[in-house]
Amino acid sequence: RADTDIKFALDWKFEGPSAPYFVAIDKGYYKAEGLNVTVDTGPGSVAGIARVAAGTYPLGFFDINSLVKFRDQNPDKAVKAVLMVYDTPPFAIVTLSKTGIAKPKDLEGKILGAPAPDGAFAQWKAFVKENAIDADKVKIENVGFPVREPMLAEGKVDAITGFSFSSYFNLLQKGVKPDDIKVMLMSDHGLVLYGNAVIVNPDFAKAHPKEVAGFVRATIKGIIETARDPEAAIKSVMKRNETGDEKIELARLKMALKDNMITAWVTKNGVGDVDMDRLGKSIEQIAVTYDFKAKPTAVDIFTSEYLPPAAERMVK
Amino acid sequence: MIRLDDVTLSYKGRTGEVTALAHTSIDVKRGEFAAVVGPSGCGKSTLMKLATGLIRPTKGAVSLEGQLVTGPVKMAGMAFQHANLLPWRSVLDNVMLPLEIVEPHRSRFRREKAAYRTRALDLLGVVGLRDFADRYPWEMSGGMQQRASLCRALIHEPALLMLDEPFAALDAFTREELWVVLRDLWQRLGFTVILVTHDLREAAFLADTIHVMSARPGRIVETRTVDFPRPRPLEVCYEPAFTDLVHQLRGKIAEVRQA
Amino acid sequence: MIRLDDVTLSYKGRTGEVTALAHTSIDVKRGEFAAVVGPSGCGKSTLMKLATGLIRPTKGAVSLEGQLVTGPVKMAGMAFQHANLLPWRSVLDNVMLPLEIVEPHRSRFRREKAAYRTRALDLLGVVGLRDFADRYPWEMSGGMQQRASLCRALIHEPALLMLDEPFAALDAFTREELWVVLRDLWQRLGFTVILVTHDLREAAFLADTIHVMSARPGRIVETRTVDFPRPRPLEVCYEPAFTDLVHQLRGKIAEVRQA
Amino acid sequence: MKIAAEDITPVAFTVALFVIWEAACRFFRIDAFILPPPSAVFAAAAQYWWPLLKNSFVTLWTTVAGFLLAVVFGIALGLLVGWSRAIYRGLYPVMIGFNSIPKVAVVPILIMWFGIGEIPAILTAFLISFFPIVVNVATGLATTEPELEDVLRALGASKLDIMRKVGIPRTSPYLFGSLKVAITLAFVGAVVSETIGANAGVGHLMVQAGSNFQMPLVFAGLLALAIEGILMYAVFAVLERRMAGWAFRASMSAAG
Amino acid sequence: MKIAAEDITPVAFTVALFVIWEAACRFFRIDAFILPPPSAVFAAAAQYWWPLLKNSFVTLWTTVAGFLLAVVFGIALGLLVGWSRAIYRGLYPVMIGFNSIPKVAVVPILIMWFGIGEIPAILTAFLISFFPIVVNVATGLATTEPELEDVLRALGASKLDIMRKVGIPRTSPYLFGSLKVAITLAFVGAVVSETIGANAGVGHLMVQAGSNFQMPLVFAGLLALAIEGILMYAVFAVLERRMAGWAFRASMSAAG
Ligand SMILES: Nc1ncnc2c1ncn2[C@@H]1O[C@H](COP(=O)(O)OP(=O)(O)OP(=O)(O)O)[C@@H](O)[C@H]1O
Ligand SMILES: Nc1ncnc2c1ncn2[C@@H]1O[C@H](COP(=O)(O)OP(=O)(O)OP(=O)(O)O)[C@@H](O)[C@H]1O
Ligand SMILES: [Mg+2]
Ligand SMILES: [Mg+2]
Repeated sequence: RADTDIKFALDWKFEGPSAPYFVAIDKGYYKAEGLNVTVDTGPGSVAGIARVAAGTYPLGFFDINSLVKFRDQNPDKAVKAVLMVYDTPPFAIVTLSKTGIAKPKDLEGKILGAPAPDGAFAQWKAFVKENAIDADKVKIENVGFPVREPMLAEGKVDAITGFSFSSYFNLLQKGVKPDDIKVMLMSDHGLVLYGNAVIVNPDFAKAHPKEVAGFVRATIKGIIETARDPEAAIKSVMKRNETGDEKIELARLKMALKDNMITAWVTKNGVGDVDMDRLGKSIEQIAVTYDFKAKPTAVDIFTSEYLPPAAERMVK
Repeated sequence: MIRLDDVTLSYKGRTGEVTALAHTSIDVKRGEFAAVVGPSGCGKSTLMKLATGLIRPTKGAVSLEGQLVTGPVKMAGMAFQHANLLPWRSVLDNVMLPLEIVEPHRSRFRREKAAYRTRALDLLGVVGLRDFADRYPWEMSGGMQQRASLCRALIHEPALLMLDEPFAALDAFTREELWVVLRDLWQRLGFTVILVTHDLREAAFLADTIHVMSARPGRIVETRTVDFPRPRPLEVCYEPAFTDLVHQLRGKIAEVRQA
Repeated sequence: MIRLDDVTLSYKGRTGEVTALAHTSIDVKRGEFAAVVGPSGCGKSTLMKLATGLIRPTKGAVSLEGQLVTGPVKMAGMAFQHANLLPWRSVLDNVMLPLEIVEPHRSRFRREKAAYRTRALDLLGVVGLRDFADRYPWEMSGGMQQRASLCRALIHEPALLMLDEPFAALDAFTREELWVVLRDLWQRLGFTVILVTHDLREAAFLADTIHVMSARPGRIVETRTVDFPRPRPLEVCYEPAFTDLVHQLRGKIAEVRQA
Repeated sequence: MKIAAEDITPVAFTVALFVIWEAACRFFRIDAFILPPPSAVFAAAAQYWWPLLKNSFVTLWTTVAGFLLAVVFGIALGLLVGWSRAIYRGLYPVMIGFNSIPKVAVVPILIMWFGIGEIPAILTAFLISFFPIVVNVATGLATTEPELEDVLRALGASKLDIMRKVGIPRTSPYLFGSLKVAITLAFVGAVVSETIGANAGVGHLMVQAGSNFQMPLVFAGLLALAIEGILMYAVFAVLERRMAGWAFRASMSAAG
Repeated sequence: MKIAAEDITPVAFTVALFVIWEAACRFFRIDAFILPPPSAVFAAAAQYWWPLLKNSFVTLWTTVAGFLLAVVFGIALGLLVGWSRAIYRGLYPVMIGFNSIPKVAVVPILIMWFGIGEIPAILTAFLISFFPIVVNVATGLATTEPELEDVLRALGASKLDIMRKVGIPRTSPYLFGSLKVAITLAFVGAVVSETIGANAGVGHLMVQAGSNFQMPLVFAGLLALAIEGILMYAVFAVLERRMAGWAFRASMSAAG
């Protein structure tokens, strides 16, 4: 029987954190499941959801919180997450030590640079609520992605919202010393949100449940393998990214592994699953920043039916 | 062949109408050589455009071979008052233009291009422009452009030839040379010609009938038949009867200009 | 006033050079009325453009009032062979164009616009176009455009008037009327005129000297002085001496055309 | 009768477009997050009319400001390029090169220098829209019939006079043609800049709506842009008829 | 001598541009993140010459494909619009409206339908670049002197013949003008589409480099685009001289 072709949509370009999929390809994990997987770059972890919903891609890697909103806007499109990859989201407030911002409350009276479509900024109101910040005292500048870090470095804004492993390294490249960069993960400050997950098109899932399960299983193997040997894993990425800097991508991958992928909860419960209670709570938290028409529930959003048993999902 | 029946033509214009022709009637028979003379701005060029269906009369009817003219007719060759050569075509290509459009040449054009080319070059040779065949219109003097335009009107040997002051920019000798060329061609092929001119000698030498128009709004005020025997040698111009005719026409125009 | 000294002019052209003038010399004195006649395409228009500095000679020198001409001269009024009216301007505005460009009118133009307007309208009246002042050039017949172009050449009363077949598209009567207008104007203002024409009677009636050009490449082959007394009435055209002169010129041109 | 028919077509075309769009959405069951049907778009427009209007005004003014800059600068540069062949040959490749670059790439630089907001939007609108103007003005000048120029040269007119009295009027129909292209580009420029860095404007609104998956609102924003574009076009159409009408005489001459 | 001067100017201008750019970067100490100096850009181009070249080819072919579509379609639509006033009046506002919309908004729809990669890039290049062609062709047709049309009409030519023998040649100088604008827009369109969804192409490369803050490489990508744009322009310049040279006779006539 011929392998099933699967086009997989990444959230963004081929960078360190996307190593698991390439490892799974290169090590033949997908092949073993009878899948012929190709990976395409994406337009960001929000906009790409529509591509999976529309069926352009059967599977993709996008932000679960955005998926909640998408489901709210399009209740008839039962796009679901089947594999949680970022147990905690990389949403962060990034600032420089010279600004003296040490805790969320310190943002009051400061300028926060945030691109309107930024995934991290989307959680700002929830962050404000959890940390009892007086939002009126924070001046928000809608800066574009390309200028976000430079403006922070130049002191035109005091802090920025962003993904920890993007903004941190962008600032490093900008010549800021590692010690000067303060990354304040929102998940360390009251945010219970999850991050990016593998989501699946409902029609595809119905027609090809085996393939979905196979993909999930192989991807989990890829994650575990990546976590075991990031140095080897990063080679799989760099093969596909001719212009990147391997050192940086490796550091980025390691940071994502530590902060987002292989958290304490994951080490305990295995890769890929979610705590449905926490997911339900996270939907409540989204409601702070977003007016639901008909709030989806946790089961609308995530299903663990395609996950292999926990034993296969443990990080060694 | 061509009849204008009580035709009135008003141009819309930008700042009000201009009535160029009012109640003009004219009748040109098949094979006839008709000349139209009249003061400047009286509507001669307008008459030509009406006859070929380029513009439609405001009132009255134009008919060609008994059929009402409602759009441009297909059998005409026209030399405009301004040469109107297409600036993106060489002189030769300009002359060959009708062959690309008019049947039966159109369908043969590709196959027999070389033959048509020779034909066009020969015609250009007749008017003394053979050396300029591959040049562009704006590389020629005013008179040369007018001659090329004449070639374009003749090349497809149309059944109806409309000539709007075709020799105005030429010196007397070139002009007389071309009179003779036109006379011979007409005698050989027997097409119908309407010639607009300011040169009364030209009209008298070439035409069977001369129509005199009044000042604007134009109207045919007199039609004279010219019955010098055919074929006419150039010498006819020096006969007393000829000079008489010219003088009479002159007088007539002088009269209509005053009115 | 104007001297062409052994001037040769070759146009580059697209497919090789065209020598329009070869070793032409001509001398027109201040206040003189010079006419240039010659076969079609011999370089008359080229000569006009050389004299006003619109084009520069390939060889030889052109001088105006003793000064070498290296660019367009400022004192000329020119009526082109094609009327060349600017299509975006009304007829009146076309006629007033020189007043917007040439000193001293230029600096006065804004202040005295009304006066200049009247002046232009009067001039248009003289050529019978007053009713068309507010229309666009393309709303006029060929002859009317030529008359408007003549007005544009005259309006600023230039010291040097260049007329390139200005009456070619006009009927005999309008033409003679304008001869008289030009004659009177010249007599009153005493400017220098160079007139290109194919009408030998026109040349003989108006000019002090007539230059006959050879076929291309053009060259002045004969210069005739016309010494009918001034002011000349139209009747001079019917005098035997006049007819003689015209016949001689005719003969001369016939001769150069053969060569 | 004929005029009536002509006046109806724009409306008819627009209505037809919406009807086809709606029908296609329903018939092919196109997902609303890909292409919302016009009914949903209008509903969103009605619901959010105030933010739409407010932001449209911001975009309109930045666009017009940038566009006017482009007109002045474009005409000037076009004249310069039409004036001298050396400048033409030198400047053209550089301009072509610059225009092959997506302006998205330039916006961050502008934002760094001028901060977010209206100035980068105006500048982007300007940068994106001046090139078509330059090209058409330069082409118009280069193709001006030398005979018409000779009329002025024979009067001893300066090069500047020739430009003013012949070059510019002769070029005006094409100038107006290019303005139609330029104004639409100016809108694009302003909006692109707003999506990257602005706190107001249709671009800002659309990005925000997009990140909440409110596609009907995004399309309402697009619709607002289209309407603004058409309004600006109407302004030029009037100007064009007044200033370059002479060139469109085919339709008005001859007998009726 | 004069020709030599003309031939030098493009080089001189380009060199001058780079020198000023480099000087400005050094003098004003412009952050390399905002605007890297040309020296850094060239270094990046040298280092990554192979990916640059490979991706440039992808962009070049999608651009050219989209552009050719735009030429065919734009000329056809321009002729249609120039043909009938009713169509003109009906279609123009719709087109203006469509063109005021940033194509960025349309790309996602194309990607949904055709997947990421070359097809959306080609279509975006097409959509963004056909409008200037339509406008100039339509303007050219509408301003064609009725006298020239009469030459054909007097021969009883069909409207199609008149288009072919008079309309199109008469319009060609402006068609070429619009092609220069259109090709640059086509590049922009292809790149914009690549930034949103593609695994190859200069747009893809630039986003990837941008997300790593390799600004010199981003600018090397821009430079590659500029060079491609200029190359395409050179092709048209040659075509233009051959096919529309008659209109530019001012420079070649008269005595020297
Ligand atoms: N397109 C037009 N729009 C408005 N009026 C026009 C148009 N064409 C011609 N006319 C007017 O119609 C009248 C007749 O013009 P026409 O060209 O027929 O004269 P004509 O007899 O050929 O004159 P000429 O001997 O000077 O060539 C003129 O008064 C002119 O002003
Ligand atoms: N722009 C040009 N390029 C090339 N050759 C030209 C150009 N203008 C004129 N010529 C050539 O120069 C010669 C003289 O032209 P010119 O216009 O001076 O003749 P002309 O005496 O005025 O003729 P006509 O009486 O027919 O007006 C002609 O043979 C013509 O072909
Ligand atoms: Mg006429
Ligand atoms: Mg001449």
